Amino acid sequence: MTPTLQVFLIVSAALFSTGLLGALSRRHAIFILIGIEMMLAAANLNFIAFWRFSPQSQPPTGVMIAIFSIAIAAAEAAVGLALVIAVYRHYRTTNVDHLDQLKG
Amino acid sequence: MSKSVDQIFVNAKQWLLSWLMPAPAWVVQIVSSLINIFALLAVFLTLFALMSVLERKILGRIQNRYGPNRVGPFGLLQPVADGIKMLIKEDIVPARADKLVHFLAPILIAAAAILALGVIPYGRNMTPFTIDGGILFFFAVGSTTELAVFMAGWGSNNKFSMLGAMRAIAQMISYELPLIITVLPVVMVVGALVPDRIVAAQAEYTLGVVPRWFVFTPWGATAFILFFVSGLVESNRTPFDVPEGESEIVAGHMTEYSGFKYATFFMAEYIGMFAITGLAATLFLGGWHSPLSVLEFIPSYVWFFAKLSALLLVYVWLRGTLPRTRIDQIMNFAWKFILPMSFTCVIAAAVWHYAGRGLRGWLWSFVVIAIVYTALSMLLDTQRKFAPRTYRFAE
Amino acid sequence: MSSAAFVLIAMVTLAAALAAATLQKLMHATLSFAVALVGVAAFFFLLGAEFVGLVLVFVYIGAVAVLIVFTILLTRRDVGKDRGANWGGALLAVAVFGGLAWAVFKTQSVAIGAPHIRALTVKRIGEALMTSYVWPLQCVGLLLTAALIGALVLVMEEKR
Amino acid sequence: MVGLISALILIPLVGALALFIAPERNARPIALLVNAVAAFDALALWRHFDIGAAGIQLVERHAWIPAIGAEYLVGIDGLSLLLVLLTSLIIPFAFLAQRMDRGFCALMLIMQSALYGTFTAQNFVLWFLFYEMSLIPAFLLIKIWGGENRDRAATKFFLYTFLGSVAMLLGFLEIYLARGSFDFATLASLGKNGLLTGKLAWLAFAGIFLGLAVKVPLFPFHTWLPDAYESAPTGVSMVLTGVLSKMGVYGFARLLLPLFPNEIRIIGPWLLALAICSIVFAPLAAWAQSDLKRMVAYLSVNHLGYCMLGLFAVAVSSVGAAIDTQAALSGVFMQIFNHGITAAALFYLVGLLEQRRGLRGIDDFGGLMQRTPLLCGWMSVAMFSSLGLPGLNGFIGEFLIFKGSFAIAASFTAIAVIGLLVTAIVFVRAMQALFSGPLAESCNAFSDLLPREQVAIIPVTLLMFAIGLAPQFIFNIFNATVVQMARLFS
Amino acid sequence: MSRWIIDHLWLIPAVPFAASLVILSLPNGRHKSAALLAVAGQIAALVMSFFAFLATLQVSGFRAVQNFTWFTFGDHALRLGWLLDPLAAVMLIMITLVGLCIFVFSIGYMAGDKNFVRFFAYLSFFSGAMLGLVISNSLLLLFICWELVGLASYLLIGFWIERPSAAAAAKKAFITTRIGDLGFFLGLLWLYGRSGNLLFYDGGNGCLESAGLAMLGASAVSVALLIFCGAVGKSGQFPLHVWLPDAMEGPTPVSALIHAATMVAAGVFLVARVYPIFSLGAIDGVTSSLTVVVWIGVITALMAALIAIAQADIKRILAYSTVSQLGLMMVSLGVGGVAAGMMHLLAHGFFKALLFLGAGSVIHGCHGEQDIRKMGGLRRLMPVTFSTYAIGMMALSGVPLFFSGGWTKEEILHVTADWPASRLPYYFLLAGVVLTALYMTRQIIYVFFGDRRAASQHAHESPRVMTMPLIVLASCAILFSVVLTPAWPWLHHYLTDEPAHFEFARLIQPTLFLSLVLVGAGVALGIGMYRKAGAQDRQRPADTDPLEFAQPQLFRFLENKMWIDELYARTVIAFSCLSARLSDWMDRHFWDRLVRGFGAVGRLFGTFATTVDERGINAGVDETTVGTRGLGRLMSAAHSGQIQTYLGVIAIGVLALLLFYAWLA
Repeated sequence: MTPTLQVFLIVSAALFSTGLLGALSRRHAIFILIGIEMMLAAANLNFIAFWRFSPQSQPPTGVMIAIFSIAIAAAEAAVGLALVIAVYRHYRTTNVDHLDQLKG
Repeated sequence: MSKSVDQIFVNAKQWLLSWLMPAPAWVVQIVSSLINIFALLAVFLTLFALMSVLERKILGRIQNRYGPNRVGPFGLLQPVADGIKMLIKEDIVPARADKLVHFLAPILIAAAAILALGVIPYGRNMTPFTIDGGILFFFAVGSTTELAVFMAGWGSNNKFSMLGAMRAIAQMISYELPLIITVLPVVMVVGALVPDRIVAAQAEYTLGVVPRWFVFTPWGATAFILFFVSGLVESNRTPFDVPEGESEIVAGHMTEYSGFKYATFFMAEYIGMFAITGLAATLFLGGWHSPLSVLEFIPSYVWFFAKLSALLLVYVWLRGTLPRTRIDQIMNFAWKFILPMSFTCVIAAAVWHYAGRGLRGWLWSFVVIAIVYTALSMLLDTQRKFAPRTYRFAE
Repeated sequence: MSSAAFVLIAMVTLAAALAAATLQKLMHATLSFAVALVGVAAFFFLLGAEFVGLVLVFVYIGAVAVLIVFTILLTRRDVGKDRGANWGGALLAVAVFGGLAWAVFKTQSVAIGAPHIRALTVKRIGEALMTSYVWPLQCVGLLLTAALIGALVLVMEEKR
Repeated sequence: MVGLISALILIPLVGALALFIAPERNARPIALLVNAVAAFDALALWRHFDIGAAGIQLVERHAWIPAIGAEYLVGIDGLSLLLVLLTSLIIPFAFLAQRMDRGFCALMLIMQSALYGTFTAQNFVLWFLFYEMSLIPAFLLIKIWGGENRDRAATKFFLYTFLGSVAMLLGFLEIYLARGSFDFATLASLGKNGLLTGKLAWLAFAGIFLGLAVKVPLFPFHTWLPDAYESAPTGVSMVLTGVLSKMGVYGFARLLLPLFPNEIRIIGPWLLALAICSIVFAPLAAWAQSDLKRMVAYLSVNHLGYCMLGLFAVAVSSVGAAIDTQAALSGVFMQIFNHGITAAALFYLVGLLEQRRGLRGIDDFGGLMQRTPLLCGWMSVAMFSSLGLPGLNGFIGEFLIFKGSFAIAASFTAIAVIGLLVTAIVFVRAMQALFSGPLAESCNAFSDLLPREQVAIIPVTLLMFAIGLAPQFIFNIFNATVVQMARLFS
Repeated sequence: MSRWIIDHLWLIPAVPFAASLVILSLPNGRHKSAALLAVAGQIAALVMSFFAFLATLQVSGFRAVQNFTWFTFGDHALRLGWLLDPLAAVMLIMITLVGLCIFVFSIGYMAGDKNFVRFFAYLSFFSGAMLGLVISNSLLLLFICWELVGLASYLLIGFWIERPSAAAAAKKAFITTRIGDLGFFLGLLWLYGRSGNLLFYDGGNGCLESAGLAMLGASAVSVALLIFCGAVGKSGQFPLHVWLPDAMEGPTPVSALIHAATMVAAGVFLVARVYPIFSLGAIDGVTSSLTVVVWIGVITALMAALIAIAQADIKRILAYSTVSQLGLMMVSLGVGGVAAGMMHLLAHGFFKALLFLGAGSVIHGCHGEQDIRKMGGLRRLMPVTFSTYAIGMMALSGVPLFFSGGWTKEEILHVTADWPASRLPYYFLLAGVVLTALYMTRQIIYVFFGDRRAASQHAHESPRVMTMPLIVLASCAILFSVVLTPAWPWLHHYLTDEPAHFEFARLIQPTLFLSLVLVGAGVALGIGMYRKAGAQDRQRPADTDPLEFAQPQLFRFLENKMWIDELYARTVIAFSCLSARLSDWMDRHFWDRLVRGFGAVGRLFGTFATTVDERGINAGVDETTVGTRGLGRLMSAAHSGQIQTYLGVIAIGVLALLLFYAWLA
């Protein structure tokens, strides 16, 4: 028995939910970022799975999207973490509960 | 005759596997992998032992002393003695350390180093694991080293460890970029990420004499030098060993490690070095190909390890010769010189390709590199004149 | 694509992910996150997308995870313990999972086995990248450059 | 791929952006560099242009807004090429004229791009876009860097030309609604049999005529011009008179004449009368000016009046001999180019005087010849060129215009000759007041032409001589176009 | 050499042009090189002209044409050309010879001037343009050179730039001649339009050849008259003569070269050149255009001679005499004596240049003084100048037998007498002869005889570089008559393309005696009137002219040039200035105000629109805004800034969507 697409989707949904859990429940900005990255990874997993289980066509779109989304996620992480550092420098905290103002 | 000698290890493995004939395929696959792993470990742990003692002896020669010569003939059993000593030492873990992280760090680092060895072709048909993206695998695995080093530094909960880890990460990240970019031209020219294909691409001989190794093209030579320097940094060797600079921060991220964990770090460092040099040999020095077509009767793995040894010798030689650089110098060098130069290599390789891969391409890519090199050196020249140092108090 | 491997990887991945979401120590959570991503990469391998898996490891372990730990290091003063799960979040997460799982099970069209496919070589990916996807590729390149500069500007010392 | 023409339009724009990367003090050198590139491009254009072939060449066509028939359609014929070359010549000259900061340079470059666009666009929407695009930098340049009264002059200039443009736009919309095309070539082919009928035709004609007449400017729509030229900074005045005013003439030649041949034929005499008014009254008014810049500005109106005379004469000639129409058209094109360089040179020289003295009244100087012989010498050359002395460029164009229009509309032309006389009077008077007589106290400390000023003025002056003596190389540019256009009217 | 020069005719004007360019680029102090270059250029031109002249002698009725395309407009070529025929050849010789003398003279005269170099550059430029004018084979090329000599004249009149009067005179000259030139220009255009060819001779298609003339048809009169306008302006004919006397503000060599010998004669040359147009359709040698020429010439000749009597400036007298002589030539052309007119032109070129140079020498000797009333007694001090001046004076006065002017004047009187239309011009010319002798006698008495007065106290003879040209020109003025006499009228025949043969008997003719008498009468009258001029005589003060003493009204009238300048100032110029002011005023106040009126209408609309806007639309919008603001305040409560809340809301939204789809399914 080989796993079906369904199983992959369930795993991916679980991963996504876990990420959501992390993002929703933590108070630390870095944690939230980790959660978001996890959700992205889950989405990538979906893309790859769909590609694998779809009738093959040229070009491999799912893979491509995954590649691009990884690249974008890297950029996002870089900027996000830079923001965290900048915010930390300014407020001496990374607790998002305390960061609720638009005014610097 | 020479063919059978060349393939002796391959045939041996086949012979071993033939005992498993009735077993299902996945068992055969696992056994085959296990054989490969054991072979790798056996070879490289031996090499590590040999290397450690040889290095000390060569350094001794360079520094006008003997080096280890007490244990065994010519001191050759020194590593065995060291190993035993390390094993029986007490394993100290600091009280406030993050125990889990502290424990995992040496394992991760060693695992990464050993994994990286798996994709290098050691001889004809002697690649342990053939992956489509072999080179990428090498770097993907290699990049975990940074995390491991950080874990070591963090887990120790010691300021020296932390500083060392930070330095290590900073310089490893900085040099990982040129390391990868200098590989790019080779990948571009060959058109594959598979090490075997890269080696195969260097199989021919120009005029039957000069091997078509990439190091003999302008871009290849430049990339090779850059790759070599970056590799030096990646493996934290002198003159780029600031992360573990004994005189400043004791031993960097390894300060709080003792006994076998320390030995593991030590081993991982050497194995990482083997992996990098092995890759360098594969990428630029024609892998296991012989330098002259007449010498092809000598088995391929001999050639590979000969090249590996030669490069390792240079490592040792450099360690014996050069003083330690400052961290800011290392970083400046990376971002201001190495990186632009490695990009130039990519361009030069493209020029070489489109100019017909012949003499013309050779000249044009040489021109490109020369121009960029000149421009960079003019830009980076600080106009500082060097003069003999004058001593104010030590006369 | 064996089920055994799948189950193994799924367990490791989800466990690591859960740990990343709930562990109180930031460093541990980050490491778990790395493990979870290795798991995802393993999934990719399993699905025949080795290249993407390698890229994922390369980018996430080699870059993102390192960045995160660096950030942890730089904001160390604030790195105490964070609380684990709060109940509202957990509830919501479970609800989302429930909804998604329900949707997945409900959808008949996804209950399919894997077709036999041509191996996805790096060469194919490269060709696709350089032909059909050349514009996205350029855009991503631009984006990365912008992100690089942006990140640099953000973390530059504030003028006081 | 970006074609040569598109590159020409883009280069100044890119240059304008580039200005903001480099340090401020490098603005002008960069702008000049950009102009060197643009000039190179223009020369390449000249090289690739087939002088023997009529019609639009080097066409670049891309879909733009298909819904309203707008497309990106650029191409050149002889007239366009001539004006492109003129632009490439005048703008760097203007850049040499005065100190300018970054914004100034950038606006000039934008204006340059718009000018290139105007002269090469072959679709009305695109053309109009560029046409208006040139207006805004000019407005800002006058408004921000102008002399006294700049606010009023700039506003006047803007409103005036803008209203004209609106009228023109309405006219074209009318045409579009009736004919469904904005393409010049298509419309021109329809024009022969009447583009529109009845009152509509007259309305459209009036709208377009108004827009162009203001731009040229044609008497009595010219009153914005002296104010604008007077208060604009030297470099801008040079561009305004050297190139911007040619947009109107270009519009007449490219749009109005081919599109409305029948209407023009009917009211042609009245248009000729307006042109004559331009020719006669403008120099008379120039005579009465005491401000040098204003004087030159009025003479610009006069010179553009010659162009109008030639064009209208061509248009009214129902059975004109080919030689006459061709002469008039050639003359007009020649005059466009000549007036461009000559008037720009005059403004440049007046600018030099103003820089030295701080004033530019005709009575603020005296006896300059003793102090600054070179300046006076080159200025005299420019003035003689402007008054149409044979051997200099101005004569060729005027001679051909008069030759063509005299054969077609003798009486009008005969009156127009008065303009030549009065122009001469104005210039000779100016020369007398400025150069001769005892050296005025205030001019004692004047320096003669500095090397950098010589670098600017001498090439242009040599070009005047070159055209005056051997004009064939200019004629070659547009001869085929002239033959083609002349066929339209005979 | 002769063959070669025909093929390279353009070199003759090109050499002085080139010299001019080189001189212009010299630094200001290089006097010697400048002079050397200019003289060398002139000598080269002279030599080439001489060979060109020789070439024309080979065949009778010689005419060499070289046409070339200047430029092509549309698909038509505009062609220009060079022409060498006897008319051009004699002009070439005259211009280069006189020019050379004057160049040499100038070296002395202008020595010490700080703009010496520029002067020679201008002079060479003029020489080139003038030479180009005479050999052009196209009316357009002729016009171009015509304008260029005008430019040179302008530059040279205003040469002493710091003198306001010089600048004003230059301006006047330029504008006045330009008025004529514009007529010329129109005539040119007309001609071009009609005949389609501006080349004079073009293998049968030229505008002066039968085919071209046929196309001209009835418009020939208008064309001719328009062209004549140019000649009137350039040659200082009435009513455009006013600039020429003022032009004497320029340096004397300039006056000699440009405003006496060559440029002003260009008008006469022009008429002679396009004579076929003037005489087209002539009945008995009379056409309406030629009649106009005659009468203009008569008026000019007589008027100028009268004015000359009352002038005090040595150069102005000569200037008016030039005007008068040019009028004479015009009459000659008008009555059909082209050859006679041209001969007089040539002779006049020599002796008038001589006179002017003599005057220059006198002025030089008197340290810049030009008023004849302040001179006197220079006969002893400046013997060379005196003798040469006297020769010039006699030539001008038309003393027969030995002086070239006498023979040519004789010839003119001859043809005028034969004019079928009217005898009146003949009588007027006879009066002119008397007047000429009179004012020349007056001048010479004032300058050279009598006592020394203020300016001549320290006078001295000029240096050899100035006297040599005088001697050369004086000998020319005498020797030239060899080819002019009725006994062997070689020049006449050369110009009119008839074989010449010697016949001594024709030397003495009845009219010769008549002119002898008239000239004698003029001289006698002069001596009688002015014998005591400059000295105290009866009740007349020393500084009062005898004529002024006798007829103050008449003298005032003549002295002020018949008030013509004032007339122009009150009428033409005042009108022009007025119209200029009017144009300016119209521009500022009428047209501009008209436009602003339109603007006001627009503003009215604007006001209306504003009202509608504010009262109608804005109010409604305001209310909407208030409502929106309230809603916004309500909603803003949800924006807590807690990103996790947002995230949660998003998750809830996802769930809601899922539920929605579930419900749909």
